[in-house]
Amino acid sequence: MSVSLAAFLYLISGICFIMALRGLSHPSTARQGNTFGMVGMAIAILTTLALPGVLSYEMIILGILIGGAIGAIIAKKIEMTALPQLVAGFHSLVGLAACFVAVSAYYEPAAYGIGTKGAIQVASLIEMALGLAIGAVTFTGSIVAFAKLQGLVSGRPLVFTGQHMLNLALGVLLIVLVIALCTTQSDTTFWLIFVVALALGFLLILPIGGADMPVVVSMLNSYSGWAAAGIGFTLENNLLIVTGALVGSSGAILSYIMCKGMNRSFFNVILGGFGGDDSAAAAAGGYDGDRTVKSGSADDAAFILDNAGSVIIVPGYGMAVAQAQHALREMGDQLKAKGVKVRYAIHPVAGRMPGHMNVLLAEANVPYDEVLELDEINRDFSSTDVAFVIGANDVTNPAAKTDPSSPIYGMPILDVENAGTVLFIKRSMGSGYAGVENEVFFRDNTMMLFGDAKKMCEEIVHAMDQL
Amino acid sequence: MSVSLAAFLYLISGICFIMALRGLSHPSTARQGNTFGMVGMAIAILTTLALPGVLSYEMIILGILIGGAIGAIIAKKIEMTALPQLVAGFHSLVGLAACFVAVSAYYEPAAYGIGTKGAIQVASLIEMALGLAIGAVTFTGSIVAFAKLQGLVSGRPLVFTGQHMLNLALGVLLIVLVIALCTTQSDTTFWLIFVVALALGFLLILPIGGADMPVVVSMLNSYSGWAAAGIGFTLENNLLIVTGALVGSSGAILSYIMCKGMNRSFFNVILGGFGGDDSAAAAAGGYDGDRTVKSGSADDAAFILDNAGSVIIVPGYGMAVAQAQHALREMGDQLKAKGVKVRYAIHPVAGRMPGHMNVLLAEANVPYDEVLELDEINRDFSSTDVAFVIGANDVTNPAAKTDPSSPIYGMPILDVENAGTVLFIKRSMGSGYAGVENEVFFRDNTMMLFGDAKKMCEEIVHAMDQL
Amino acid sequence: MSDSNLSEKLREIAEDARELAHEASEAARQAVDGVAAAAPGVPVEQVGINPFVTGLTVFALACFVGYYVVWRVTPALHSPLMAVTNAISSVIIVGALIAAGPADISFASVMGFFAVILASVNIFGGFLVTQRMLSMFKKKS
Amino acid sequence: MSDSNLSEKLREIAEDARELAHEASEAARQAVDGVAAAAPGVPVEQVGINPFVTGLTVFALACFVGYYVVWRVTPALHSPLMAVTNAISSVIIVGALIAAGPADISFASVMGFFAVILASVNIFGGFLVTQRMLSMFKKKS
Ligand SMILES: NC(=O)c1ccc[n+]([C@@H]2O[C@H](COP(=O)([O-])OP(=O)(O)OC[C@H]3O[C@@H](n4cnc5c(N)ncnc54)[C@H](OP(=O)(O)O)[C@@H]3O)[C@@H](O)[C@H]2O)c1
Ligand SMILES: NC(=O)c1ccc[n+]([C@@H]2O[C@H](COP(=O)([O-])OP(=O)(O)OC[C@H]3O[C@@H](n4cnc5c(N)ncnc54)[C@H](OP(=O)(O)O)[C@@H]3O)[C@@H](O)[C@H]2O)c1
Repeated sequence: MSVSLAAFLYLISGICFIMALRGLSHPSTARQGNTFGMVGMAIAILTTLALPGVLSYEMIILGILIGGAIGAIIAKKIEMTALPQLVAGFHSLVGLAACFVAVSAYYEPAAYGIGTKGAIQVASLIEMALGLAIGAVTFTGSIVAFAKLQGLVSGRPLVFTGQHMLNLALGVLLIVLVIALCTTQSDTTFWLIFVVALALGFLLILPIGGADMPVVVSMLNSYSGWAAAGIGFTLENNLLIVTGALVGSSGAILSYIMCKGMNRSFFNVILGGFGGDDSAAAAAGGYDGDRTVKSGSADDAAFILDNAGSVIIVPGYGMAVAQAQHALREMGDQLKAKGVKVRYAIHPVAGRMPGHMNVLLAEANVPYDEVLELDEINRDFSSTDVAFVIGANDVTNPAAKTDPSSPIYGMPILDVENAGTVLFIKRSMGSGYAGVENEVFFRDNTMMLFGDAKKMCEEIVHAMDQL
Repeated sequence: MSVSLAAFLYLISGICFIMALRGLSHPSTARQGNTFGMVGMAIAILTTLALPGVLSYEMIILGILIGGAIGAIIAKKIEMTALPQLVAGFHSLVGLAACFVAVSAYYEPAAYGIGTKGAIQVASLIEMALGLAIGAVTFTGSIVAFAKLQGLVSGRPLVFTGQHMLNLALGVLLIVLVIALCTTQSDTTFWLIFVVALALGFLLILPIGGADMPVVVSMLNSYSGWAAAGIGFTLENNLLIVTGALVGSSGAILSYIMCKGMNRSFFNVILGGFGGDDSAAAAAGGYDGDRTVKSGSADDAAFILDNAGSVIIVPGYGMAVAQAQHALREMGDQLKAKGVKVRYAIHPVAGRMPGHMNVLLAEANVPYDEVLELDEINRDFSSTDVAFVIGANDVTNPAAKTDPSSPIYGMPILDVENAGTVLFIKRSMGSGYAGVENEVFFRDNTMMLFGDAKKMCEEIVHAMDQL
Repeated sequence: MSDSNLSEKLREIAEDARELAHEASEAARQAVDGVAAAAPGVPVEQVGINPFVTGLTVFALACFVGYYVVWRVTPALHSPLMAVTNAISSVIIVGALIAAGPADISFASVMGFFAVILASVNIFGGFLVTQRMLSMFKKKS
Repeated sequence: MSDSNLSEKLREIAEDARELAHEASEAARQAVDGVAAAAPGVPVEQVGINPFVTGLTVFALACFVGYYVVWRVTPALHSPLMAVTNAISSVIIVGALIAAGPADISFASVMGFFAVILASVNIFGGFLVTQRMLSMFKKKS
């Protein structure tokens, strides 16, 4: 295949990727978008296979089959509640793959037309070293993120004194090593870069709390996009440049949206240490046991819901943990059958990943036009009879509006307190991710429903049947 | 200047143009956007001047000074009501400039590196011929548009039998001539293309009615954008490619928005003949004089307005013709001073150019946050006391919703009829651009205020002072 | 002229010719290398990407940008949009400047001169009228 | 060998040499022309645009496209967005395929092979999990 034809096909492939992201602007076009993405990837792979330098088809097809089978099985088996760790896990693989590509480019530069071993052009060498370093940081960083999200290690931030200094030192060391590589082209230096970057990935992400992992994953995704664009420059491959820019923008924008949704700066997230400070809750008042809380049973809840004209359901992280979405949808159906208007309100950072709640509700067959964003529904709480909060906490906490000393101050929240009655399903009076007590628990129009989200929903469904 | 540096500066210039359009997404950033545009153009010009082949600075600076002075004076003197014809007029100049560039490229191809006179590469020759033809069509087409909008010739579509056949024949002739040019490179053929394209421009636009001119101007703008992109390919100049794509998209999207706003297909507009058929009004019922119309004076209007709690003002083409925007704003201020809530509702195709009403109201110092789009305000008519329609007609005609045989059927309209009282300022019972009678005139809650829009507004202001 | 003289002379010519041939082939090789050098870091097979394809890439992306950027323009500013795209489309002045560029006056450079004037009318007129329009858009104070 | 024979021969050699020289210079000229031909319609001064600048143009435009296209993604689909960008970022497989490409096995091609496996996990996993997610999003029937 001529290189011009290949470049043209790469352009088509890039346009397919753009169309893939474009399709996600609405659920009705999203599947078509995903198809575009697959077609684009197929074009990219077939085009590359047809390049003159690519000959060992057996090996390559074997590799694709092995990898594809593993990927397909994972995609089929995975629980939707485990999405955040899935993305993190996949992401670590991209990082490692980038490292491997950098290694083979270093040992066989001629295949990429960037010189010969030991005499690689400096520009390419820098690119390569950066690719290796970013790939390695992504690899270990994503593994930490995966472990924290999966609960393999504690989600608590692991802070130790001097960590920022250590990371800074490692970063400087990396730069020195890259410079050394350019002058000496020594193999040892090359592998040293790899090892130091691996260590840096661990150390950078360990101090960050478990619930900040989505920001981290998104950020690493963004970085790897920019790195891919960089490699695109070296290989003069416009497909890599375009895709890198797309992925880079996407990761950056998602990180921005999450930070904005939490009203925290990006640096605040990255420098870590948030979400593990139990004293925050105590300082903010704690639950002193003296204040009265109205607690109710499933029967009480069923009665209240049954008499309501309209209900807004606010799901949060607890719903995902309890896998309560199916029971919840059943409850919603029952209410709708009784003529109650049921809608769902999703906060931008509800759950542990952007859009997490939407996927879970979709999984439970909740039609997406009943699921509304904060902006669309927030004004409607005041004209709603019941706000049914299930496993959510921080995203309903009015301290974000009233208490400037609160760590979540300034974060936009769902105004559930304005509803006629507020029902809260949670297991305890414990606080949410941000470790802040929620004033709404103590309101007169609030009733706490203590218990596991899924079990409680099932009980409410049962109770409503009895009515 | 090295060509790489020039290419880089051209990139900066292209980004400036993108930022210029981006700024227009909101009035508060629009001025900054325009500055970006000027900076981008300055960079493009200075970069080109620094290219090795450009030497005769005196001539060039003289040309820029002459052209710049003329342009600046026109921009300063022009009435805002004359914007549509201004754009058309400017546009004819771009067309002619493109022709001149094509001519000089033909006579001095070496300056562009595309061969020598009489031995120009075929690809370049085609590009050049297309540039010449599109430039010429744009030139004469825009002149016709200008003349119609300025009222120099009748806005009525000039239809004659066989016009589509004639245009088709000329189009085919053009193609034949381009092919002949590629084989012979004869000067006569070159100039013949020019002449035929000039004629085609005239003949294509003459049959189109005066009020469709904005669509035509936008369409020609789009074409010239694509042509510029084509020239960019020949000269391998990415700035021309990028700018061409931007201008091309912009023109196409504006044409689309206008057609959509009129619920007409693009072909319906281009094939012409709309807007001159007086029998349409007659066929649609005409004003038979039998049906009663309530007509009122400025005093009546002042009284009604004075007693209203909220007023929505709907301006249309008639306001522009009468230059009534200042008197209207005065009236609005007076109402606001009396505690009446005043807002303006703009239909996407009110007036004779997209956004025309907004500019006129802005000129009269109406704050842009009181001026709302159809989607934003249409639901509010039913809760509004008075709809004050000034020089608008078609955009309020409910036949668009109810009468499938109407030429405007399907066009979105402003639901003024839902307001408590509807006041209509116009000079007569005459129909609007589409030649369709407006049912609302005969409603019980409608009062016609016959007279010139400006005079009537002034009288109302005066009458309100007396109250 | 003696025969030996003649043969001497002929040998000289032959040698000269060989040298020339060598030089020429050297030049040919350099010319080819020059192409590769002009595009450092480019894999040899990639040198040959047709610039049309690159242009097409730029064009396709610019169309996407144009699409998004124009759809985001608020309808209230559609008139300024028409005026400003009019001004921007005068970037054709780049071609006019090259035409008017050569030091000596010719038919082509005169055409270029006129094109510069026309495009300048548009550039100044377009940007200034846009500025005038935009300066009128004010928020409620 | 007679002198005349010798001179005859020398003349022949000289002529051959001249012909060679001519051919070589012709080749050189063709090589130079070839550059221009590879880029038809390119002004000679423009042949030398650094590919980095072209790449930068593509990059800048793609960033604009990415910005607009991602901001238009509805928040409800942010999870599928993360999954699909993950899959798309595996386009790094292009590099892996080139590494694994050579017919003979080396350290580099083995690395490439592993990279192909890893990227494939991502590609299939990413697109399929996205498809699974999206297939769940349904409208009220
Ligand atoms: N979505 C994102 O992209 C993202 C990214 C980064 C950070 N975050 C952060 O994550 C938080 C999300 O807020 P959120 O309101 O969804 O969650 P949250 O504030 O963390 O609260 C979750 C609540 O669910 C309850 N819960 C846990 N397991 C449960 C079970 N099995 N049954 C019933 N209840 C259960 C917990 O209370 P009990 O222990 O009493 O049961 C807890 O209070 C925010 O602080 C946000 O800043 C989100
Ligand atoms: N905006 C665009 O981009 C665009 C583009 C293409 C086509 N159009 C078409 O233009 C029309 C625009 O609708 P429109 O409602 O704004 O205008 P219209 O339907 O054309 O009606 C204008 C009305 O203004 C009245 N009028 C004219 N001069 C007046 C004066 N001096 N004082 C008072 N009244 C005066 C006329 O009635 P009298 O003669 O009785 O006074 C006429 O009925 C639509 O049909 C649309 O499709 C618009």
